[in-house]
This record gives sequence, structure tokens and C-alpha cells, in this order.
Amino acid sequence: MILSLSGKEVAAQLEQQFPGSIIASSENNFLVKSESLLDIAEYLKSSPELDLDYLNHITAVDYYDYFEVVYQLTSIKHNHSLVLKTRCYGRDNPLVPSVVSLWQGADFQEREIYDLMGISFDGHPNLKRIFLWEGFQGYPLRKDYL
Amino acid sequence: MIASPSLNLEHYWQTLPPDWPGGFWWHWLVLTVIIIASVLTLVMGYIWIERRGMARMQARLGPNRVGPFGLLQPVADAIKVLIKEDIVPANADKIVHWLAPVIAFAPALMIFAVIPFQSGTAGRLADLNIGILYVVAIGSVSTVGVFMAGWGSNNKYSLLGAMRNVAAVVSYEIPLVLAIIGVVLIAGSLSLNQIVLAQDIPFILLQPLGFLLFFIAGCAEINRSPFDLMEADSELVAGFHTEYSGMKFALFYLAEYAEALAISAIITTLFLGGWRGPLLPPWLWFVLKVIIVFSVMVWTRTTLPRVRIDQLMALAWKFLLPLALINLLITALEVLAWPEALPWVMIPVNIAIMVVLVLLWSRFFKLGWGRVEV
Amino acid sequence: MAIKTEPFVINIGPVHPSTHGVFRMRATLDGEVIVDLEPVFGYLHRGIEKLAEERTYTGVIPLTDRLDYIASMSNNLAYVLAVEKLAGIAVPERAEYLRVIMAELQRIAAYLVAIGAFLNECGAFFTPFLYMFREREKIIDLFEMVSGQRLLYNYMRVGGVSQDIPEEFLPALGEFLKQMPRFIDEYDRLLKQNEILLARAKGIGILTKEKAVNCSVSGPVLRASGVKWDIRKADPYSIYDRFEFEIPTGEVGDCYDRYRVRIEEMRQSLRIIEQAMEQIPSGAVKSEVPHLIRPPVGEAYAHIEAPKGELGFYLVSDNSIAPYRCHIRAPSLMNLTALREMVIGWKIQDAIIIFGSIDITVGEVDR
Amino acid sequence: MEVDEQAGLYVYSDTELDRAEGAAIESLKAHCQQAIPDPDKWLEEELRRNILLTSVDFMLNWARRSSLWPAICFPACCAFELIAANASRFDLSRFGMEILRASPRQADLMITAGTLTWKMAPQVKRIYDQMAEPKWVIAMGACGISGGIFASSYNVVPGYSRIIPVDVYVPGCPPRPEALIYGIRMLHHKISQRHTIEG
Repeated sequence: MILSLSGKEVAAQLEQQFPGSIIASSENNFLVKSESLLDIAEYLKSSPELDLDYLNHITAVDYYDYFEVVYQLTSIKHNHSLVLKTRCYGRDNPLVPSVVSLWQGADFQEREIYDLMGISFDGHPNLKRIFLWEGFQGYPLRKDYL
Repeated sequence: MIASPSLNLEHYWQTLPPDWPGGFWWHWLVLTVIIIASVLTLVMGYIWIERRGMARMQARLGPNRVGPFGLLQPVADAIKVLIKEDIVPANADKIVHWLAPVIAFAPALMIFAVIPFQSGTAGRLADLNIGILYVVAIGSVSTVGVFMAGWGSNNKYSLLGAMRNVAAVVSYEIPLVLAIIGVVLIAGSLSLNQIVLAQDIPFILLQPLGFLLFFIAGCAEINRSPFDLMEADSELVAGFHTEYSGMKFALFYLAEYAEALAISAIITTLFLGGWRGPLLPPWLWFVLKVIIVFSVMVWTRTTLPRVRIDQLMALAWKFLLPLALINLLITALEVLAWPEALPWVMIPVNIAIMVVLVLLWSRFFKLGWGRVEV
Repeated sequence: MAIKTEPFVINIGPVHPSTHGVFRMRATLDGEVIVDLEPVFGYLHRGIEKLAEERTYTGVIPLTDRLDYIASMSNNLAYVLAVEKLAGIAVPERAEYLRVIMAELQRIAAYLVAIGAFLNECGAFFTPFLYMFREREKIIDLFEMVSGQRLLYNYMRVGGVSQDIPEEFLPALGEFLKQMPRFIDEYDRLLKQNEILLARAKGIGILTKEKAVNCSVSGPVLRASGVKWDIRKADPYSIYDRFEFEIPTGEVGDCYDRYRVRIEEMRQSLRIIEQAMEQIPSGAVKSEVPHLIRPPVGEAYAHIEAPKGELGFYLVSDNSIAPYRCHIRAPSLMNLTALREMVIGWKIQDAIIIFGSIDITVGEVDR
Repeated sequence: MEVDEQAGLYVYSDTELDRAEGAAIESLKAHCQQAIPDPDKWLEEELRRNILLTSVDFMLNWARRSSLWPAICFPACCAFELIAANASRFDLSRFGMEILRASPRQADLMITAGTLTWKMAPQVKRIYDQMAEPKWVIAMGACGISGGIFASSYNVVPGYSRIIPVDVYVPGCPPRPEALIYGIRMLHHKISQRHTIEG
């Protein structure tokens, strides 16, 4: 079985490294500030005991007030996984740092989120619409899309 | 459209059989009609054989609804294609686009002018004393047509396909001609009729390596699988004739099979003893042998995957060319030793030489797993 | 003297014989060599994730069929596992076994298509493809017995499967298991003993271990690169911990390895089906589940080892009858991440077979 | 957009090409909101024709229906039923249809197997336009007829008849190969009613 790492434990561990960047944590996941996402992700990937080298998926959920971006990470070596979340506010130009530099697998998924949810990823090498065409009005996966 | 026969009319008059109705022009007219009709019929037969044979090899039935056993399928295809709209792409080079199918098709038909399909003078349109040279020269012309099609269509896939074709034909022409020279050495003549007459033992037995080389190079020359890179379905859409429709496409389609027919006819003439054979009438022997050769081509087409363009080149230059040269050398030595006619003892010897050489070369030469720099 | 050349941009697709549907690659060529390639998606983007938000939990199952349409059973399974995880629904034993049998049969069927298409792209003129389809028809017959459909089965339900198997199913399955190994050997010989195929496939399109993991590649493509990662073993969902099977891996990560891994996995799937057939208990095939499922507020991610790779469903519930958010982790899309690096520097013919060896379904890429 | 002085050609960047594609899709979407009716009027036509023309017609129609070469246009799920119909068990090659032309110029029949999205619509229309006359279209599957299960989506064209005229509709999701073969037989029937020569 893939061991689901407890968000609380990992958050406690990270709190020393990155004070103030963790907003909340629960058994399944933990929520970080979007500004410090890249640093934390880098730590999660490179730290030997976590070694979360495999990015299962990225997705975004629209909660009207904010967008939640969810990262599911797995370590193939230790066979454990972790869910990392971040939030971004505002409906005009929500912005989250891109993790393509860490996990190349994020490339198409970030473009997909940009295309369908309208969240921009800062630092993405080729951020343009992936499924819909240039000039498509609106972002279909948002809850207020008509 | 048909090559003018030998200019030496005086001589020609004399070679005609005494009971031949009319003279030279009658001979020309009747045989031209016979050749065009039989080539077109045979090409349709080929298409039928290929579609049915291929279907059987692929665990299917193949066309069987149109006419008995689907025999009328090629006829229906031909009528349909001929009455279909003819599209010229907007930015195409109109003249080149229009001329290309003609130039590709005509040579395939012209080759049959010198191929003897029957004993005696009535069995061929012209008995050129340099028949095989004529075949090789004319055979290369259709490449020009293919390249014109690729260029004139203003389509990238067409251009890629055409360029592959030119590269392949230029490379494979050399082993092809070298393989022919072996036959010419033994027969002692360039005339196709003389070559047939010289085959008391079919040359496939005396020249097994030459036959192998000729068959491979011939398949590559006419874009049969596994060398069908020019119209590679899964890569280049339809290759050089991507932009062709209607009658022009029909000409390309016909040319493809007419070339296959021509190559099988040449193989039959050079290596399988042409029209010679017991019991049955000579022309029937000829047709039978041609169909057998073509069936082998169908077989390879259904079984073998396609090689890559650099592997195609490597096969020509590293495998076929050296072997063709060695074959030529050995044949020359044999002919030097027995200037009259090669004895039948040479059959097992030559076959053994072929086996050894091919095995040896496949040791030296690998198609190359992975990246091959050319 | 160097001849002045200039790059040549060619659009492969969206309608092209070898793009497995409507996929487009914008390739820049230098002669025959690819210097740049950009995959273009979206020609089959039907908005399944959006449509799922307006349907009930059960109503989403037919949509999942149409994701990877040559492996519908696997898609059903991944989705119902996610809903069961979200709502905490138990599944009867017999249904679990049926699910495993169907998922493994589906894997064989999907690999047959993958291998056939790969060989077809090598230029084998439909022959291997048609032979693979002959065997695939047998599997489809089995599926038709249980679900009445030939392609999009819609067989699994939340809390079990839609109906029990008819009594002639297990004998037919046994017959199939008896015949299939011989055919798999035949396909194996196709590549192992053909010089042209070896030359076309060996050493082509190498994907290294590190690159594969970094690019989130999964399934046979990941295993061919030498990573022993199979969710059936790593995170045994359903009842996969009860069966014995191996995880075949490749060494180099080239097209040949990807083909070998698929062949080997078909054999392992047969092993799993055999064991499941022996152990299958009798009993109910569906637990008592309300027609309109209202899972508690929360989220769940369930993933399975689908024929293409890790297929996951991320569901968010707001205690209504429809999912608040349904995200699909599509293996085909992720596996394409590495495509650009894999094909650059190769000939256009290689690019086609590298693409074929990754084996995508556009329905899943674009969703 | 840059201008290549030497060749006198316009060089577009990828972004510009993407925008152009987007504009084409939008304009097609704006123009194709109504279904195109079946263009053939043969049903109402009176059969007042002489024997010669009829037999010429018969011959041409026989040829056309006996060698329908399908174009490759396989967007989605139904493609697999189409391939299955081509494979050993159902074997469309019996009707002379095994020659799948990858080039639309040489094809007669477009079997639209699968969902059509607005992004794909311009390409399908272009393929249809590239096919040489006479040409026919079979809309295969629920998606091809009306958008099917995806009809309410933001990117799905509700049926191929919005962008190209369709001759035969084969319902099903996906239709079984038998249904497709039945549809092809219906098309054969339709072709044999055609008058090429106006008498």
C-alpha cells in the first residue's frame, strides 16, 4: 500500500524550515501560501526522507472565493504519497508559481488548468491554451461559466 | 507513346514471319494494341490478385461482391476513378502537376515494347539488340514523373515522398544494373530475346545471387514493401500522389502496378526463362511466371514492415552493391572458364556461393539498431 | 562545401493515419531529421470534466467509458473506486473478482490494439493489426456477454457491477485462456525474429529512468524505462493483493522495451485472470447503494493501473448528488510530456513509431 | 509576422498561427449554427428517362457504389467499431472498401466516426472540401448525428450536419459493425438512385 503521509506531521516538520508559510494542515493534506509553494515543493522533492520525485497530478478546484490548486506527490522509492494544496484569490488574474522546473510532468497539466480554469502559472515556459483555441471566451471549468 | 522499333527497316522486313499479314506498320499497330490491352488487363488482374491475396493473408475475405469472386472489382474501381472529379490544388505548378502522371505511367508501358512474351518475331514489338539497356534507361524515367508530382503538388508530404523516391531509385539503380550484367555475361547478348534463348538452364539457378539482388533492388525501384517509403501510408499520408485525384491518380495507381508488372516481366525474362516451358503455349508460361513473381511481391508486402530511409540507403550501398560486384567478378571468372555455356555443375556451386556470401555479409552488415549516421 | 538548408515545418495531423485519432504534431524538420516538435491537443476536447459536474454520481459512469475508449472497463473501475472511497461504500466479494477479471481482460484487449498499431506504424501494412483484432474480438465477445455492448461497456457500478455474469461466461473465459498464450507467443515472435522490426525498434526513442519519473510518465512506458512501478503492486486497489504476478520491466527504455513490456504484461494478466477464475466466490454482485448517492463533504483520489498508465479520479463532494469537481488524471496526456525530448534528433519515421510505442488514446488526452 | 526578404514569403510565428486557427474556428462556429439539409433531391425527381441514359447511369452508379473508398477521419470512439468492421470478422473489404485512403483527394466516402469538436470542425470541413466529387458522408454514431452524450458541452458540435451535408445516419453509441454495414448498404441504395446525366 502507498502510505499516505500525514499532512500534520509533514507540516510540523516544514514549519521549522519555512516558518509562517503553512496555513493549515489536516490528516490528508496541508495548505501552503502560494508565495512559498516553490520553495516547499523543492524541499519535498529533494529531501532524502521524503523524496517525493513523482508528481501524480495537479488540479484546481473553484470554490467561488478562491481557487485551490492540488498537487498529489508520490515517492517511488519510499512508496508514500502526500497532498499539497495552495490557494489563489481573485477571479481576474489568479497566479500560482509554476513547478515545471521541478517536475516536468506539470507542463501540460498547468497549461490545462490555465486553459480551463484560468489560473496563470508564474514561470511556466510555454503558457498558452492547450485544449481550446486562442480567443475562446471564458474558462469552462469555473463554476460561473455559462 | 510506343517506342519506335528498330530503324533498320530492311532488316526488319526480313525478320517478319512470311505469313504475317501486312508489313511493318501492321505489326506495329497490332502488337501495340495487344500489348496495351494485355498490360491493362494484367494490371487489373494484379490489383485483384493483390487485394484478394492480401486479404487471405490477413485472415479476411477480400472483395467478393462485385462479379464472380470479386473479379469485376478492379473494373468498378477503374470506372469510378476515371469519372471522379479532377482537382488541381490552388498553388500547384499546373503544367508540372498535369504532366507528372503521364511521365510516370508512359515508361512503365514502354518497357513492354521489348519484352518477348511469345516465341518468334510475333512475340514482341521490337527486337532491340540492346533491349536490356533500353529497359534500364526507360525504367528510370518514371522517377522524373514522380518527382514532378512531388514538386508540382505544392504539398510537403508529396515533396518528402518524391525526394525519398529519387534517393532510393538513384541508389538502387546501381545494384540493379550490376545484377543484370551478370546475366548478360552468361547470355552473351543484350537482346532480351537472345537472353531467353540462352536459358537452357534458367538463370535463376546459374545466377541465384544475381536474382536475389535484382529482386530486392527491383522491389525498391518500384516502391514495393518493405521499401515503400515514398507512399508510406502511416507516415506520409499518400506520398507523392497525396494531391492527385480522379484520372491522374488512376494513372499513378496504374503506373504503380504496371511497374510491378514490368519488373516481374523482366525478372521472368532474365532469370526464369521467359516464355520457355513445356506443354503449355509460350505466352501462357510467360503470364504464369509473371504472376508467380508478383505473388511473391504481394507476400512480402503483407509480411514485412518498412525500413527507415537511412537503412534503405545503407542496404543499397553496403549490402547490395558489394555483393553485386562480387557476383559480377565470380560470373566473369566462370564465363572465362566455360566460354560456351555454363555446365549444370555450376548450379550447386553458385547456390553455395550465394548462401556463403549472404550469410557472411549479414554478419558484417547490420541494419543498425538505433541511430545510424549516414 | 556545406549546402544551405532551411528548416521545414510539417503538420502531422490532426487527421493523419498514424496519430491514433485527432492528434497533431507540429514538427520542424531538417531534411528528414526532426529538430523541434510541438504536440497540439484539443481536437477531441469534449469537456468531460465539466459535464461530470452536472450529472449524478452514477450518471458519470457512461462519460468515463468515452475517455480511453479502447479500455472502458478500466475507466469505469477507476471512477467507481473513487466514488466508493469518497462515500465509504463496501463492495461484495464476487463483484471485486468480476472487476479484476474485466479489468485484466480489458488490459489484454488494449495492449493488442497498442501492439497492432505499433507494428502498423512500422509499416507492416495492417497484417499484424488485423491479427490482433481477431483476438480482440474474442475478448469483446466476452464483454458483450456481460454487458451487451461491444465497445463502451458501462458495466461497473458504485458498489459492485451492473449485473452478474451469465452462466456461459466462465466456460468461454476458460476457453479463451487456453487459446491466448499461443497467440501471445506468436506476436512475440513477430518482433523478436524480424530483422527489420528490430532495426526499427531497438535503441529508438530512449527514455531514461530519471526523465520518465520527472515527466510523470506511467504505465508500460515507465516500466520499459526500468522503473518497477505498478499500482497494482505498489498500492493494491480492489483485491490485487490476493494474486501472484510479476511486474515486467525493460532495461533501456526504447521502443523495443515498450513492446516487450506490453507482451509480457499480457501474459501476467492471463495469470491473474486464471487465479481469479479459480477463487471467484458466489454471492451478490452489488451492495445496497441508494440511487442518488450523496457522499459526505470531502475529496478522494483513487487511481488504478490502466492499460495506458496511472488513471486517477480526483473527486470533490459538496454533499450533493453531483460531484463538485471531477478531475481525471489521464495517463495518455502525461505520457506525452516526454515526447518532444524523445523524438528530437530522430528521423520522421522514427518519430511516428516512437509516438506509436507510447500508445495514447486521444479521447483520454483531450477528455 | 515577419517577411523573409529573400524568398518573399511571410513567416508566421506559432502564436500567430494559433490565433489564426482560433479565428477560423470562431468564424466557422458563427456560420454553422443551422444543420445543412440533405442535398439530394432524387426522392422527388420523376423518372422520365430513356433507356440509354438509364443504362449509362446504372453502369456509373454500379461502379461508384462498388468501390467506395473511405477517407480517414476517425476522431473518436466509433473509429474502433469502424476498424472492427474493417477487420476479419465483419470485413468491409467484401464491398471493395478496404482501401482506406489517407489522402482525402482520392476518397469517395467519409465515415465520420466520433465526436466532432469545434476545434476539429474546420479540419473536417477542409477534408470534406478536399474530397473530389462525387462524395458521400455517413454520420456514424450518436455524436456524429446530434452530439450524443456530449451535446451540452461547450466544445462539441451537435452533429456533423452543421458543417457538412450528411447522406446516411447510423445511430448507436457506438453503432455495431452490423449497423454500419447496414448503413453502407443504404448508401449503396442511395447511390443507385443517382442520375449523373441529365436527360
